[in-house]
Amino acid sequence: MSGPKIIFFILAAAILVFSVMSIFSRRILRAAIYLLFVLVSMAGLYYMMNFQFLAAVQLILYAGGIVVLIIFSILLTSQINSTLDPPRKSHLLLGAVTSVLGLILGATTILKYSFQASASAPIGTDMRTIGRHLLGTGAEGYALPFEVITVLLLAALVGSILIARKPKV
Amino acid sequence: MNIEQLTAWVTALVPDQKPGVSKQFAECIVPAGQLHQLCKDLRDNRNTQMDYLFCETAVDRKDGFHMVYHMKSTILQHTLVIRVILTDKINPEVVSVSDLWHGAEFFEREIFDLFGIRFTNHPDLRRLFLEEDWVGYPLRKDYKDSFTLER
Amino acid sequence: MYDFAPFIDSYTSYLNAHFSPFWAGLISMVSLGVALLLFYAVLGLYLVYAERKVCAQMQNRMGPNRVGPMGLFQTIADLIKLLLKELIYIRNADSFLFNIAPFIVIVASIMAIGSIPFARGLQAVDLNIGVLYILAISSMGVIGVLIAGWASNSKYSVIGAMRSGAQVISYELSVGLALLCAITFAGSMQLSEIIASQQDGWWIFKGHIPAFVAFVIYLIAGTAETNRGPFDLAEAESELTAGFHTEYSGIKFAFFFLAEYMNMFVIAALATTLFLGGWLPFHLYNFTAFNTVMDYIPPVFWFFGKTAFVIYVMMWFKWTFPRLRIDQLLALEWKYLLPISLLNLLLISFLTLMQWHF
Amino acid sequence: MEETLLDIDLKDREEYIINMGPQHPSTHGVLRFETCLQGEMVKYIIPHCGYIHRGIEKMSESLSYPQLVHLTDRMDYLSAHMNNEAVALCVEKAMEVEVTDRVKYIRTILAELSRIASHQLWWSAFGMDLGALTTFFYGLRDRERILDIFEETTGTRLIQTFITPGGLMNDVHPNFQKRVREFVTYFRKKLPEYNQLLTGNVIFQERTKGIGYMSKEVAISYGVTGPSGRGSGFHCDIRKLAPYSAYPFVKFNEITATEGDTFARYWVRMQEMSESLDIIDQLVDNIPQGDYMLALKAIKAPKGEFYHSVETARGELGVFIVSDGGPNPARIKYRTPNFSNLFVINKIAAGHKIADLVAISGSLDLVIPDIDR
Repeated sequence: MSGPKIIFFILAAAILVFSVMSIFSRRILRAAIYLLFVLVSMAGLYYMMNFQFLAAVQLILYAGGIVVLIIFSILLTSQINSTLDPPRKSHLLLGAVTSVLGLILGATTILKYSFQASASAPIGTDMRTIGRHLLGTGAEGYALPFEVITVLLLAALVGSILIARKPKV
Repeated sequence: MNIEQLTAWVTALVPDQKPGVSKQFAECIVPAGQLHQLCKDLRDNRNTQMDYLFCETAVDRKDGFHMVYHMKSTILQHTLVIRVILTDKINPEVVSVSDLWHGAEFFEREIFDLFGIRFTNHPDLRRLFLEEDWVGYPLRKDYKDSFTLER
Repeated sequence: MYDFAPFIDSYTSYLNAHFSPFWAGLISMVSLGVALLLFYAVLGLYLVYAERKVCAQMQNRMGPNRVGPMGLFQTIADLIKLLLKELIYIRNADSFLFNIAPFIVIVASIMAIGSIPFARGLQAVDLNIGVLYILAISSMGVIGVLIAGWASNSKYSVIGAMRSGAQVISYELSVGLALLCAITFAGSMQLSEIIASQQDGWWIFKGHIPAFVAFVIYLIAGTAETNRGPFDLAEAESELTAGFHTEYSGIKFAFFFLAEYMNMFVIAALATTLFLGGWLPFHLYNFTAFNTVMDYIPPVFWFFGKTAFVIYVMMWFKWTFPRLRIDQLLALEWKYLLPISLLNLLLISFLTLMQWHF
Repeated sequence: MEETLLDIDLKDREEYIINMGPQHPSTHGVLRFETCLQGEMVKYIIPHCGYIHRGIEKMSESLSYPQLVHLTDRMDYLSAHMNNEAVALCVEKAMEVEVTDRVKYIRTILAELSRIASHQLWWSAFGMDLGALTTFFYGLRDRERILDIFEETTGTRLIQTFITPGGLMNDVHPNFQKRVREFVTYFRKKLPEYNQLLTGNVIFQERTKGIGYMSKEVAISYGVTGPSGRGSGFHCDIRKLAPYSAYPFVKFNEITATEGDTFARYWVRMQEMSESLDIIDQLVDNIPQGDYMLALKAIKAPKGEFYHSVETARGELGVFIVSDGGPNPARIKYRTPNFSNLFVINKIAAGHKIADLVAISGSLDLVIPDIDR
């Protein structure tokens, strides 16, 4: 077994274990931290596949952004002693059945599909290519203008906060 | 106003005042019932303008607790001492002047803490220095506890 | 001259010749890790020492001068003390999060160090997204601070953590934009390429005033991102006793402490690499004799000299300025630094497009 | 009357209460501010004192006047000379004796020196409250010189008990005049350094200007005296209003500011330091010859009540002695400046940020033992 393979298995195990722990943790902040570990391990996988940009974006957006946001909202709303209520038996059963069904569905689909190595040369994922695509106007271009439109969403968010905010007493 | 004028002024407001012992300031001994009205007049009147209560304290004397109010006008620069004698030595009670001078609120809390004088109309009469469960009022002359040095 | 690449190449080829690929890879990884950790620990300790000396200089004092010559072993003695100290366990604290928080902080700063080029060929990994990588990794540190504050079950800590979170998230924008300025000039995110682009002059000199503005913004925002004075609101000791690390003791406190200094080092090293030419020597235009003499100074010295200068400036801030208030801090970022750096970035893009920089 | 503390329901779950003190770096002593926060904003503050209540007033009732002077040092330990002086002057007034001019001059010089020393310590700590740690070392470096002068003359550095009813404990050290003169020239050069380090700093000004506004009416009503009161335009300098000791002989200005904010209180203290230097300057070369202690048979106040106040570094210290004619007072009351200065904090700091609370309480310059006594 070669070095990269070992690392792959370590990362894969980490992803699986932490995602399970994240689901089953009663304490909400712990769940968020397990989620962070999952996301960081995913970034590790991306690095291994040489998708360095993707890995960095994964870290910035998910680990540095979303998880921080989640932690922030937990900090603002909950107390240290509060834990989530244990799920009801019926919910537990229903969840188990659904997830087993999902597993069967996913597994059969993957197993039935015969994966074939792509014959075309791998697309370079260095910064230059990504940059050209982002700012380009040709095929696969116009990514940046599309992203800029999302500012509209931000404006809507800010506006809704402004409207919904309690007036200053 | 000088000492005589101030004393005369107080006499006009509270006819049954008695002159005090102080040689330093104008001093009047007034009945407890008229204290608040007198203080309010002294503070608000243009001729007296006692806007600054710089010291309020109690003294444990033989004839009762003396409440001593040192007040001063920062505009007219005259000082007046008002004294109230509370003859009830078990449960002394006097009206609070903390609505006239904010500083009095805490002077009175200290006096309540150490002398046990209750102030009516006080907004927040709690002990200031000692614990809530402290027994007795240390600055009273008859206060005794196990660890005070006797001389 | 002074190229580390052949040395590292010969080391890897030696490993490849004598071991199976698996063991060669493992040994090279472990040796790299050990080297980085050792470097990290020693540098952290001596940054603490440097801070104490700089602080003493600002305050008309001697600073540490008893343990070892000029007090050089003082921080090592302190570290031993911290290692031996009792770890305090807090009732009702979330012990798992409480224990893991210092590690998140310290791992984030160790990982950032890995991609910094210290000299020609002396760099653990030369990622093609180097700057982005460091930004991404350093944005993880704040999670450690946040959960440290929350898990301590102390009100001071929570306030400190919230402040720190708000601060780091805000100032990350300015740091990123200021770094983007240098990236725009260099046309690459790879740290080695950025350094190569400064062969004929550092960006702070070549990039006219906008580059200087970007450098200053980077320094301010970088200082804020490391939670150092005058932006040390997260641990404002006169208000929150010690902020997010109030309840930490012993080695866990030492981790926070070390990480703070190493984050400062990372910020300074990045400033050096992007604006001050990294390990490149200082050259005067066409003054060959001077340039040759400068070339004789090894790149490691150049790198650490420049970084030390930036660190000194940051310490200077800390020991002479009062602390900002939280609303002033956020107003500074959102009302001043961010608009200025956006405008600055626009200006720099224009400069680069027109090829007007030197 | 506006809303009082009892009206606020303390059980409200929305409230986030943190304790500033009694073991907290911001209060410089054992004082507790029960601070209710809304986010970073302070909703109200309840000061809790009594952590260092020693019953000085009760103890004094069983001590003779020269003895009880020793306790006054322990009230506002940074203005120890002035505290001694207050009792000494009150007892002298009661006994209707007057000390020699030499004693008056020396008392005033000592008082002004300790005012400078006290303001230096305040300045150092105030910078630290705002996060400027370097000020502490600048202030203490120069304060050390004053303490050296005190040590040479009185034998101690902090709580000297040098001024006593009837005069001084001892004559001053032969070096006294020379060293005081040296200090004055030295400190005149150092004072601008203080301003360079802190006063002109943009962050510092942003942190202090417009923060913790106290109007003149509030200052008078709460009885806030000293530099804190004068920062609000309250003319309360006892040295001017009722000059005692050597103050009638010297020319000096009462420093007042009208802004009433934290910066005004800061500025008043900074100006007072140089004003004190001027006072010392006028006195130190002209100390007359004479006895340092009156030949008194016994120090006994006659039957009656006496009040005397002095200006300490923090404001008006009044001593109220009720005497039955014996060697010890029947009741002694200290109207201490910090007691009155403290309780205005809820009024002026509510609605500001926590960091401002630290700045405001720093600008009030509280010495906790003086509150509790």
